[in-house]
Amino acid sequence: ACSEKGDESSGKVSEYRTVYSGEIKTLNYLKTAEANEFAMSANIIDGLIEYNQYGIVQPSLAESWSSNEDNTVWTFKLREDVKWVTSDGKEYADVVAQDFVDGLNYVLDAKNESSTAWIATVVKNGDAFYNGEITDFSQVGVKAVDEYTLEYTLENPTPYFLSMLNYVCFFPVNGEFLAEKGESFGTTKENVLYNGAYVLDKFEPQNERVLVKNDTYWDKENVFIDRIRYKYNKEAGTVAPELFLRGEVDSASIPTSVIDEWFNDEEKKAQVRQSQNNFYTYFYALNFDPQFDAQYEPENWKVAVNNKNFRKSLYHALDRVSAMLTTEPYNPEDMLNNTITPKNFVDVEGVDYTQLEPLKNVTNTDSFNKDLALEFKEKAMTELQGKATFPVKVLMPYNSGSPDWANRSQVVEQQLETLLGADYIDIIVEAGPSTGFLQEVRRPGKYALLEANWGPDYADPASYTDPFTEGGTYNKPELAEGYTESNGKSKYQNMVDAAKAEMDLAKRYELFAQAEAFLIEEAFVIPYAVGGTGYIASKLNPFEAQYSPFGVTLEKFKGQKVLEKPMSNEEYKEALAKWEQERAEALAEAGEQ
Amino acid sequence: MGLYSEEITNISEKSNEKLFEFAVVDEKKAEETGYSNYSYWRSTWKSFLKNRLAVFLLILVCTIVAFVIIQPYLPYQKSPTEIYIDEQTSSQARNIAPNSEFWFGTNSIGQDLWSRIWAGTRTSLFIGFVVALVEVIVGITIGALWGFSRKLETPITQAYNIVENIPTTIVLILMSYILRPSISTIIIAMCITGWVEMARFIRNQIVILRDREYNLASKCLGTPSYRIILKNLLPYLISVIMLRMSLAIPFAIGAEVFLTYIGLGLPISEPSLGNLINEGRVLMMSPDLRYQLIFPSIVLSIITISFYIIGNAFADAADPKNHV
Amino acid sequence: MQSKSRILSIQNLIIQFKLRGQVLTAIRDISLDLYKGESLAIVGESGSGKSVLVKSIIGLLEKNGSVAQGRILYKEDDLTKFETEKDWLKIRGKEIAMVTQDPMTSLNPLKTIGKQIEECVVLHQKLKGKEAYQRTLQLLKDVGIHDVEKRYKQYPHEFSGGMRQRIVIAIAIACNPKILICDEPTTALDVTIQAQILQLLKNLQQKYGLTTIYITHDLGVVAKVADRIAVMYAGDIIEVGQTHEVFFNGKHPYTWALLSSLPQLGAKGEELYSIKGTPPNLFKEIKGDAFAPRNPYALKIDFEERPPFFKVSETHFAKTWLLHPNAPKVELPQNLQAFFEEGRRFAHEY
Amino acid sequence: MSTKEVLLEVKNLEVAFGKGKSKFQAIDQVSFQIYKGETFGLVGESGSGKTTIGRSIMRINEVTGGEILFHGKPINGKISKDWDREITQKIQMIFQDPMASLNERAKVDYIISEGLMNTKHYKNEEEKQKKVHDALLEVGLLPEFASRFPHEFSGGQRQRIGIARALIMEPEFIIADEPISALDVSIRAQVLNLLSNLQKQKGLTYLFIAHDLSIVRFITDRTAVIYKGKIVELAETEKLFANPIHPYTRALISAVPEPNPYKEREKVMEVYDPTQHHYDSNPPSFVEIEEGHFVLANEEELERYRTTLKIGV
Amino acid sequence: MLWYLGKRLLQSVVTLFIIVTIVFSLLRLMPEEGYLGAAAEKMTPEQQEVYLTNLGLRDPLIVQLGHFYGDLLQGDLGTSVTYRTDVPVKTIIAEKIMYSILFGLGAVALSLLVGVPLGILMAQMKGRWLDRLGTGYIVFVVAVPAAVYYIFIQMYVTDLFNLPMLFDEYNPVSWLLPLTSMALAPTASYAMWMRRYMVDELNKDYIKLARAKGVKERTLMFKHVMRNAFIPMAQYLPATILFTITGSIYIESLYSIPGMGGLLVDAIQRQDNSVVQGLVLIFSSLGIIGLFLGDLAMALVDPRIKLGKGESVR
Ligand SMILES: Nc1ncnc2c1ncn2[C@@H]1O[C@H](COP(=O)(O)OP(=O)(O)OP(=O)(O)O)[C@@H](O)[C@H]1O
Ligand SMILES: Nc1ncnc2c1ncn2[C@@H]1O[C@H](COP(=O)(O)OP(=O)(O)OP(=O)(O)O)[C@@H](O)[C@H]1O
Ligand SMILES: [Mg+2]
Ligand SMILES: [Mg+2]
Repeated sequence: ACSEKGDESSGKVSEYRTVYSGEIKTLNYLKTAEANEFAMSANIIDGLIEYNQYGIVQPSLAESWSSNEDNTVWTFKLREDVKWVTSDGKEYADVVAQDFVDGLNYVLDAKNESSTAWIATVVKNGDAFYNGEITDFSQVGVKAVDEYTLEYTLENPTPYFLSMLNYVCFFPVNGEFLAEKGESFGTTKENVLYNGAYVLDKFEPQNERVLVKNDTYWDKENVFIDRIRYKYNKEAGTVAPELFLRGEVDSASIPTSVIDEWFNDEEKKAQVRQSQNNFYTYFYALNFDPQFDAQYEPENWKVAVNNKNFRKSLYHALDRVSAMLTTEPYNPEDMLNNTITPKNFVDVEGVDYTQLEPLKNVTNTDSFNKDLALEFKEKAMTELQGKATFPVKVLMPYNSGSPDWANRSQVVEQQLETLLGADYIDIIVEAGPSTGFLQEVRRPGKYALLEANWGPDYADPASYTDPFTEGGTYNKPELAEGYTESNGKSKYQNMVDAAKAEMDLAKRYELFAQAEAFLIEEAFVIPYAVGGTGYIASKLNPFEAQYSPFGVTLEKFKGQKVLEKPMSNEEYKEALAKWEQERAEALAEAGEQ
Repeated sequence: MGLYSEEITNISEKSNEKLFEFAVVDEKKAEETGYSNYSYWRSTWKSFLKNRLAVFLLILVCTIVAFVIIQPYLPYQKSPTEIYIDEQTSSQARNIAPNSEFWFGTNSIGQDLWSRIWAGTRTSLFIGFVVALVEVIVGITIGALWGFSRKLETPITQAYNIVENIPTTIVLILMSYILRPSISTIIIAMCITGWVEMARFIRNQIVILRDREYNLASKCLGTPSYRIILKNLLPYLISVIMLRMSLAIPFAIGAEVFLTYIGLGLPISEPSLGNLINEGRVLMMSPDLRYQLIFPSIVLSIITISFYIIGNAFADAADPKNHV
Repeated sequence: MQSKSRILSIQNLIIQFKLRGQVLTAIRDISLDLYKGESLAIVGESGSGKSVLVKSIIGLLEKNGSVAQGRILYKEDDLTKFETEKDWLKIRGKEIAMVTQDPMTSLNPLKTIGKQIEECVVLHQKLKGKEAYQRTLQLLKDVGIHDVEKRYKQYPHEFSGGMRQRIVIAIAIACNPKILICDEPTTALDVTIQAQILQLLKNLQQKYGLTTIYITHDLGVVAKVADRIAVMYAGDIIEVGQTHEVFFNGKHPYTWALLSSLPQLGAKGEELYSIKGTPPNLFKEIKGDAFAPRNPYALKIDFEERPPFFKVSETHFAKTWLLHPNAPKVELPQNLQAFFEEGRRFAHEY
Repeated sequence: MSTKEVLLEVKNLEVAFGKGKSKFQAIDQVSFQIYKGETFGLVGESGSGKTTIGRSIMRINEVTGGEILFHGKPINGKISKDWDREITQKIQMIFQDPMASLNERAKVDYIISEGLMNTKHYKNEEEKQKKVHDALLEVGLLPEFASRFPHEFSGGQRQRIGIARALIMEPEFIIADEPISALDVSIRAQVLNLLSNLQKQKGLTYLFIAHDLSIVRFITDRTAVIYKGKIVELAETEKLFANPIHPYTRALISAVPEPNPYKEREKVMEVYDPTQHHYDSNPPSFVEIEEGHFVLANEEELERYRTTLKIGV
Repeated sequence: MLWYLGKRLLQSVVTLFIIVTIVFSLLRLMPEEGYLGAAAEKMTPEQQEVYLTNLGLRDPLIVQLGHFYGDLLQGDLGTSVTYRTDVPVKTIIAEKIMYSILFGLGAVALSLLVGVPLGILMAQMKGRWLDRLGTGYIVFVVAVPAAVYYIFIQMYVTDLFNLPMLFDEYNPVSWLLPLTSMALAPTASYAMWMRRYMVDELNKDYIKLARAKGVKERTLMFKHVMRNAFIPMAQYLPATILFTITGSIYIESLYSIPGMGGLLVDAIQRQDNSVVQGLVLIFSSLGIIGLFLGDLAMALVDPRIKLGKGESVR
């Protein structure tokens, strides 16, 4: 709705207000890797491409592009007449090919400490330049062929290169401006230039930020919200629902703990809905390299975890619905995920990756199966007789900074112990540090069973299979006994390597799917859920927004309108079904082209 | 002068010859007449008893402490950590309003609030007592040295100025990094920062007392310093120390709430008033669920207010001026 | 003396304190008149009720104390009937002023000496501005302070004990009172200064025609300043009379004991006379003569019945059964006899 | 006189408080001797340094100059542990304020036996109890008082507890710093008698500090008059009262009120004016003007004092 | 006086130096992952190493300290790394300190305005209903966790008076509630202190003399007791003002006030050492200045105290 205070004469100014508690630390999009900051750059800077609401690549600053045979050289033809403007709306310069070169140069310069540099190393000599082995940037695989022609040369064949372009590291920057601002680039609203849908009108960290529509934007017809107001509130989680009800904000996430209240109240119920899932996937990792304290018997765990039946018993015993109830009490099934790679990630001609043959079975069956669990338990107990002591102590830490996780851990503990019996396992829930959890717990392997998550970086299944390969920092499945193949590598590793080598998309995806299915069927990990922000009350229609798992796409306001009233969950579900169908059609159509 | 003469005339008649003999004076008896049966502690206690409210609260607190200890062994008690499953939906018995089954209702994952609150009270009181005790012991030791030893005075004062001005939050957060969140961490963190005020307080008191003549007298008799502190100074401080201690308990509980608020509190699996309240804060905005905040808040307030009032009443009672 | 008129009259006064649930009788049925222009000394050991008595005259009894019986008549008013602060403001300062015991703590540490005196000048002499200032300086001079203009601006901590006591006296005088009460005005001071202050008080008394009550337990001080003496013991006045009468013709054994224990009466190398035992417990009801248990001359009746005042002379009364016609004669100790002798000799000389 | 044994000797004692600009010379070149068995009086106005001298002997105050000898051996500065313990036991102090000098939260029993516990001068608990018992009897208190607290006693009784506490150490020398100033007349006598009786029984030596000259006169054998940190006159007490030489002594004596209303009213006070001396040009020294009678004077004054002494005032 | 000031200043600088050095060293004990923020997840160990080296964290502690003090001498507090990348610490603090000062001073003013008279009245009516009421209030504020009642107030009072829940610098009405909430606790403590000190003063001897002089009770209260009772308050006042200025994390969080309340907590949690150090420097300086001002205030109101060679009045 329009602002009620609106004394703007037209009364037609569309404003969207929200409170947030996660502050952004910089506007320097070339440096950041944080979601909150992506959300900012998504709306003020445009990259070469964008997506439509079904996740199909669309031209943005690049009007057209082409790649060579093996996908190593990509050429982009830029849109002309796109302007850099300052925060007060003054035109500063045109956006040209060199701006992309300058951007990448900045990112790959190690001293700038860009957090997304590792993605940009996909270009030729990117890594070498970053590590200082090459000092001449012209040897790096990016080139302004002319003012409006840009060419990337890549290190390896990369069919999914386009999906990477929506990352901030491939965003343009005006070199002159950047040089002028130096260190202070991106520290204030004046110290950045804008070429996106919005311009920052106010930027006061820990207070308020205001985005206003960019009048010089090349695609301003598709920008419908005129002003976006973010008010900082550290206790947003506590006060936002009330603020929404009082009409002080247009969007508020509704914490799980109060969701009952909203659903029990007719009036409120009409205003709250599920939010979209994101592409983070959650899974329980069984650690093959336990390094925890002797009191929790890491050796015993090691013996147990190397027994497939033991793993399988856990795999089938985990009641994921009951665990999910702690975060999503109303539609827990909607959040569950039977694979590591979530659905809607990539597809082969409209067939979703998770429905590919090797994964299909896994995807479509619930892993929770009491009978199987008990069956495997029996087997494991006989096999492990004399080798392992029962009950097996299972150290399951959680991050004490996350109340939901804490709750979930208690639920899972109780559920598993009840089902499998206290004679079999003894789950020990332990609070880990709220900051430095990764460093303190996951990376050093101080756990037996751990809820972990992972998010993708580019449109290739490799993005999801990598964490479990050698050098990964998860549960080290390569150390599992009995899976080493003749080349000395683990079976899983070999499967992934093979997939990566395959350039034909259909075959490639098939191979990746096989690897993933192997990982799950061997119960090295127990897939659990996809990420999501739970319930929200919002006057936005999520299906109008651009859609894609990669980069900053999901954060764009472009194309969205502020609704008169928030969607209810029924409306949402309806819209979701419609959208999924339309998307499948659109993907199939796009695939045919 | 007319005032006096009247009396004289009518007295002489009453007087009896026999009485006008000298009485035998017993010197020993004379010595004893001045004995007053005033006892400091008895008087303190009596004067404390006069404060009805404080006495009531003292009984209340004792009852709560006793109850909190025996509560788990009473019949019909539920486990504070078990997640209860709703028979009908066979999912967690979430957010159930107080009823005959769950006396204080359940929380958002189906744990029994009644038992959680008492378990939390147990934890918080334990933390409070331990912190108060450590603070008092460390505070007294350092404060006594600080106030009594002239040699140590300057170094301790300097150290105090430094410690006092290092923001507590830094220390607290560092502690939580070095140690895992747990009861002992929270106790250590609070003790590390808490003794300072106590030490300064004791020191100020001792400075007031140390030059009193009776201490000088002890010095003249060659009494070693530790005994002077122990026998001459601390007995005078016992009332203020007890006051401090009773105030330290509500303070420690409040600090625990704050620590939990900034994310350094106890893990949720370890119920305490701090995390119950923090969990409950979010529910503030939902009238139906507010009970989850209100119950622990009430228990917490009763405890802190009681200790506060008891402490003050005791301090008043311990002041000889008020032994009226 | 007879020519003087009564200015204040205490009649059958009983004052009690509530303490720890018990009742303490601090003043036990006292009657006493005060005559215009005289200086009366009240002596007695610590705790005998001297301070309580005078506090009741200006309404400064602690909250737990109250008048249980009796009247204090001043002009038309019965002071025991005063309840509100307003009533007392008619009396305090203006009519009756007090010099307190401890000069170290009796002054407000944060106000200049001058202001503290001037406050009274303004309040009670109704002077303002320059006049009040001049009057204050004059008062400072009167109490023997030099450099008054500079001193006016100084704070109490810049004064020595003796000087502070002078200031307290100046404050009392500034009120222009009819009666001045001095509660142990010199106990905290050392001999030389004590002598100066006493002299000063005497001079001021004459200069302003004040009626004064001195409270002290030092008989030397009494000898210097008092016209009349009231001896108190355990909340009762046991002897009252003109100074020389009490000193040299004391009748109460307690008076004798007080005098005998003066070192001046002792012989070097010999035991000094001392009063055995301790004062009575005021919480208990006292039967008979309060001094009886410590009195070597105690009669049996002393333990039975409280003695009335016996008249010794027009101005001299004593509360002891020894004055009763039936009482046996007592032999006074040698040194006391000698002391009385000497006193009578002096009486002839002057 | 000179045949008497010197128990304590103070030689050129100096005590200063503070440092630098705020330095304050509380005791300035004070010397005197105390003979065994006598009572030595120290009088002077408030702040003249009486307590400071007492405390220096007790080794509570640091001495900045001079020596203090006990039995001819120095007790200030660095001394051996044994000697230290011995003096701690042999020299005792009685304090001015009987209320303030007793630990109100300790029982009389503890207060009295405190010194014993430090010196361990008893074999067992029984003996300790016995000693406490005896000490209480000695000062005229009932032994059962041991289990009471100080506030249950009257002022005189409290002061006797203070004395018992000193006595139990079996001292030779007792410093009594205004032991009766805080007591009222009727009780003073009790304490004074007790002190003299104890002296007779045990051959104690006292340093008796007071500002009330009538008491000093009654109890002391010799008296020193101190003014602003300097002893101005020292003599046998009777001599001093009979023939006060120094103008300050004279003023002091004249200020003592007498219990005689006739005399008091007539009395003229002598006022001491410290500016009368011309010590800048002609510094004084402490000289023996007649046997055992010392006075602080310069040559010119000495001359004058001698003549008055001969005439006899 | 000058001498005293000089000595005090020197002492303060030394104390500050020690504090900052200690904090500096303590901060190096923090886990390094914190410096990497969210990026840690995806960085290789080598990249992390480069990053940390660039931050200067691989230098010996002494060298790091040297750099820090070198910059400090030039008035440079450094730039933020993880809190607001590349923004000078000075700017960060400057932006927030204004709000904190406004709110802090406002709250202190309000609480003095209410608390002091309340304390006086309570002392005057000791034992009567007002005293009881005030005591009840004090007990409530001290004993009930602020985390709870602040949120109650925000909820109900905004609803009751139809006030906005969030702070908006341009809307004066939105200042009211946070300011009042912030003043609640100091009001209670001022009232408590004032009452206690008044009662203490009333028991002193000079009050007896003043009463005996015939001074009216009212005059006595206002001209004698109040000022004297205020002295011990004066000593602690600067410290409490500074304490209030550093803000209430609860209030600022609830009302979206861009003050310094949670800054320190945030900065430490994000391990932004330069911000932490800047804040520590400021807080400690404020603390030390507070101590000093307290002493100064004491000396100003109390003629007995002369700031000369003597030590601090405490
Ligand atoms: N406020 C009070 N509460 C209880 N008892 C009191 C109070 N004031 C005085 N008394 C008691 O009344 C008695 C008389 O006290 P008062 O102060 O008059 O003695 P005093 O003769 O002035 O003694 P001193 O010479 O020590 O001043 C004492 O026993 C004292 O304890
Ligand atoms: N600890 C101290 N620090 C500084 N000055 C001191 C100290 N003790 C005593 N003085 C000063 O030394 C001087 C002598 O003090 P002392 O107590 O010996 O006097 P006194 O003769 O005993 O007096 P009084 O009769 O009042 O007891 C006084 O001016 C006093 O202020
Ligand atoms: Mg008195
Ligand atoms: Mg002295």
